[in-house]
Amino acid sequence: MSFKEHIFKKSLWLFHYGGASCNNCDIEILDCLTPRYDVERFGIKLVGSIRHADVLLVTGSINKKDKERLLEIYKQAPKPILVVAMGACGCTGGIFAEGNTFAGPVDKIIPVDAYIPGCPPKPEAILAGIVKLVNRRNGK
Amino acid sequence: MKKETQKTINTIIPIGPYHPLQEEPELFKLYCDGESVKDVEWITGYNHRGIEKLSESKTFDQVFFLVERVCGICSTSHPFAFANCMEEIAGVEIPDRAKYIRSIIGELERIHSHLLWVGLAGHFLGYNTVFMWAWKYREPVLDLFEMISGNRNSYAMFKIGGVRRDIENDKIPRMREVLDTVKSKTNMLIGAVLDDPVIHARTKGVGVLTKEDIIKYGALGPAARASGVPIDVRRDDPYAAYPLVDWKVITAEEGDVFSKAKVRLLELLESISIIEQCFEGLKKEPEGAIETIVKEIPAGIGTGRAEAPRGEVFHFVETDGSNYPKRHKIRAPSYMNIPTFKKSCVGQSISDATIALAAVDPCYCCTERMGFAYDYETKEKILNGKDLLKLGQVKTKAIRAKMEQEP
Amino acid sequence: MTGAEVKQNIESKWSGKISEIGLKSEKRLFVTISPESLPEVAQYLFDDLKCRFITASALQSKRGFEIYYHFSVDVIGLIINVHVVLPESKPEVESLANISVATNWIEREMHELFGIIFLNHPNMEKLISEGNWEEGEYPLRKN
Amino acid sequence: MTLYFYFLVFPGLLFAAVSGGILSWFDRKVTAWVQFRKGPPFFQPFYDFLKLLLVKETIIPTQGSGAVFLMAPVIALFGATMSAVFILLAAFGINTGFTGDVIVIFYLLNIPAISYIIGAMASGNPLASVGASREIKLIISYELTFLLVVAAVIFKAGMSISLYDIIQAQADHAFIGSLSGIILFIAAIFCIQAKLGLVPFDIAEAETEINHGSFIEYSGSAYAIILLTKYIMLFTLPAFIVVLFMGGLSVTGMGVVYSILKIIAVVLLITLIRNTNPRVKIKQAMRFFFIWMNLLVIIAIVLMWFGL
Repeated sequence: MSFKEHIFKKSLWLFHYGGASCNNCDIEILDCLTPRYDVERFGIKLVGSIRHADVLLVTGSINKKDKERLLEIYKQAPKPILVVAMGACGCTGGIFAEGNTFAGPVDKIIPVDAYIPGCPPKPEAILAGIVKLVNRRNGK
Repeated sequence: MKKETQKTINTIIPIGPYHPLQEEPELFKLYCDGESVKDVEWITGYNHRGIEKLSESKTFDQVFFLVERVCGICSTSHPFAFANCMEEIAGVEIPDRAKYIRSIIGELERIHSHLLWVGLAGHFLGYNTVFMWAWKYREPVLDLFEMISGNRNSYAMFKIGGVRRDIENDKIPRMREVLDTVKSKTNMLIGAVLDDPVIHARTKGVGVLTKEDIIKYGALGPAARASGVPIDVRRDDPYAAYPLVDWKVITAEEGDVFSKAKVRLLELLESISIIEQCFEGLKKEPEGAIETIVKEIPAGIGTGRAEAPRGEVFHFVETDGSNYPKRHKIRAPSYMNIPTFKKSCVGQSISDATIALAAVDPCYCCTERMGFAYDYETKEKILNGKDLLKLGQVKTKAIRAKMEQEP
Repeated sequence: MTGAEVKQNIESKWSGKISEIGLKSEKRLFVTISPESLPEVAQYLFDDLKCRFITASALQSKRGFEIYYHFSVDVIGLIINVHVVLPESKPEVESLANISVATNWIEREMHELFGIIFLNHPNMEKLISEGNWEEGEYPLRKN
Repeated sequence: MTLYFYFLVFPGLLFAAVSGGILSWFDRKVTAWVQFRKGPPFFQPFYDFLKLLLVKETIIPTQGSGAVFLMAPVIALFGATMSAVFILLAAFGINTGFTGDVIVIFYLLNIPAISYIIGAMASGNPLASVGASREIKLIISYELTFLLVVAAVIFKAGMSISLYDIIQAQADHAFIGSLSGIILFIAAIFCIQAKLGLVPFDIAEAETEINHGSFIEYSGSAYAIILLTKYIMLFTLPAFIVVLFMGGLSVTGMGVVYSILKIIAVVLLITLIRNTNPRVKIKQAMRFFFIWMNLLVIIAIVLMWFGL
């Protein structure tokens, strides 16, 4: 089992799901790809299709209309899939929590493996979150 | 869709809602005949957070933090417009130093927002080197923001009557040095991007918006200036330090994706010169004089606007003398720019449609703070938005069920 | 031409229909007119003054539903706020979407949030409420 | 037994896949280097492949036809391996005596692209069908040029259609030396760029427009096989170019270093082209190949006829 874990750890393909966000977190994700932070050194790549994804990165507070899409996307992802709730909106709904269309933080909709708080979380925080997530894997 | 045209429009290409092209959830349904786009339907609502309703339950000071998170990339233009609006109601004049600091923050944000767009435009065209370079040169600007305000994007610098933090004069040399590197890199980017023959082939004559279109749709910002309509709130309705600084509005004529890129890149240089002049102004002003105390906000109505990187941001506030806004209306620039998709995308091929969608630099979360949907002309819907989306994915539910049976 | 001259022109043109007009500051003009004359005034602003439609803000007050249509005369930076008051019982007004396509969406948004009815609007379709709140609900109403 | 050895181990599946993986790592490293980035670790292509193969599950969409959907990558892999074997056998100087192998190789190189189309059509996803239609248009456009280039090389090597003879003909001077050889080489490079689906011509799987176009529905081991085919193609096509223009590879002593350098040079050229210009539209790609590239090759043939 540990060989599979090792392989899975070395090549994580991210699929980014943007909920009702102010796209600060989305921009920070793209920042991670840029030369200064460059996640490709860890074998992490942003992919365009949920079929190729290993990590489902959810940003933004989920409003009622997003909820169905999030469930749909989660069902379509090939298992094993890790879910990371990113930013204050992802973890708890943040400043938009009392909005009339807020449909609950991400962990009420799909099981979440890791939380990256911050508004927006700095790219260093995102990397730290993914590294923690990957190291914790062998616990599960 | 009208019944008879359905036969001609056969493939519906849903771009989004979770498409790597945009970093925000929007569903564009391109009704295409083969490769060329016949019509664009734009369903949204994925980003709607009911900000205007939330704003009514916040005190004026808290509204700045809410309004800052309307949009991540132009996260200082909304507080800017809101501050202008509240100062108009309260009839308050802010000290010059606060004006300079506000303009510096506004222009720095324009720099990092335009660099971001140039990178994304390169990414949409498949030219990832431009994306990496543009975003690499954008990082020092974000470091500056971190130095001034402690956070890379939502800076929380604004307050009614002035600014929350001062920019000490000893920080200015460091900022000047970063701006020089950004200027030289921008010139290099202008050289690399604007003279590249392949980029010319991909962007010249694509997604053209004529002057009449801009006026008809009421489009704003760089998208309007690229078609020869010289509107810019900083010059027409001057606020903060813009009347104390001399600069010029950049316009182009053709109105295609290429001229929009040119306008944005040249505006970058203009912003750098504005900031340098603001540095001179800062030196003359006494340190620390960054706000006038505002006792209470009288009942009344105010309209405030500011020039965001994407165009004019408009805030309307009605106050009833209490500490909470009675009604707060936000209209973001992309709200007026996005309808122009009908004009700029129809008739293009799919790969052009994507870059034409991106050329207006639409910021969906700005538009979405209230959200709207634009529907096809006909009243009666063959399949409403949800069904169309399900069409593509109903099969996978069946598989999921089948997969669950087998272990 | 300055803000005051614009005020003069409007006053002379529609003296009957204007119930209140005032220059709040050099760049902010407020005009209250009767709902029936709205299309006419809008036509004048679009064609003669070459105004750009900024947006419209609706609000609910004791007098019923009030709508401010904001127009901008960019050359002199003036904002003209055309103010219309609609009775709470029958919040109806003529739609401007046939005059300018820019107003199409803001009217649909106001309909969705306040329930104000815009007569013969080209496509009064549902807004984002499709997934977020039901048909009859109007989130921004004060009741 | 040696047949299985040839097909499955030495020039065939295993060898081509491993060297393809290394070249793909080299390609991503150079891209990262051009973009001032550090780039992925050495074993990244193998991690990606193994992860997809072992860890992930495969989802077969019911909208399309499952069987064809799964068969397409296998056919692609078969085509790529076969072409790898034929090219590399001749390249390493083993005379198989199979005279018409250039023609066979030419058709084998087409199988992966065609099987991608079948797979995309079978997946039933509208985005995949758009990707497939673009792939067809791309094939039509670059296939004619590639045929002309191969024909020109045959003509240059004294009308012999056996790869081994072509290499012998280049014993004293490689074809790339002559003027027509250089022009043919440039045309061949662009054809490879399109065949591999790299950036200027990666319209079929334009990641940003129709995300991963024809491969949108593939996941798990099916996508692993496609990735393997891509690695093999990334090795065989440059090898084919090296054989046609630079006099083949050699396994004796110093020759090994030269042949490695030749292949790396070709891959480097492809990567730099990939990084220095954006993706062209399908119309422009077709016009580029139909008019400009064919013109170039015809000029080269005329020059060759004059003996240059």
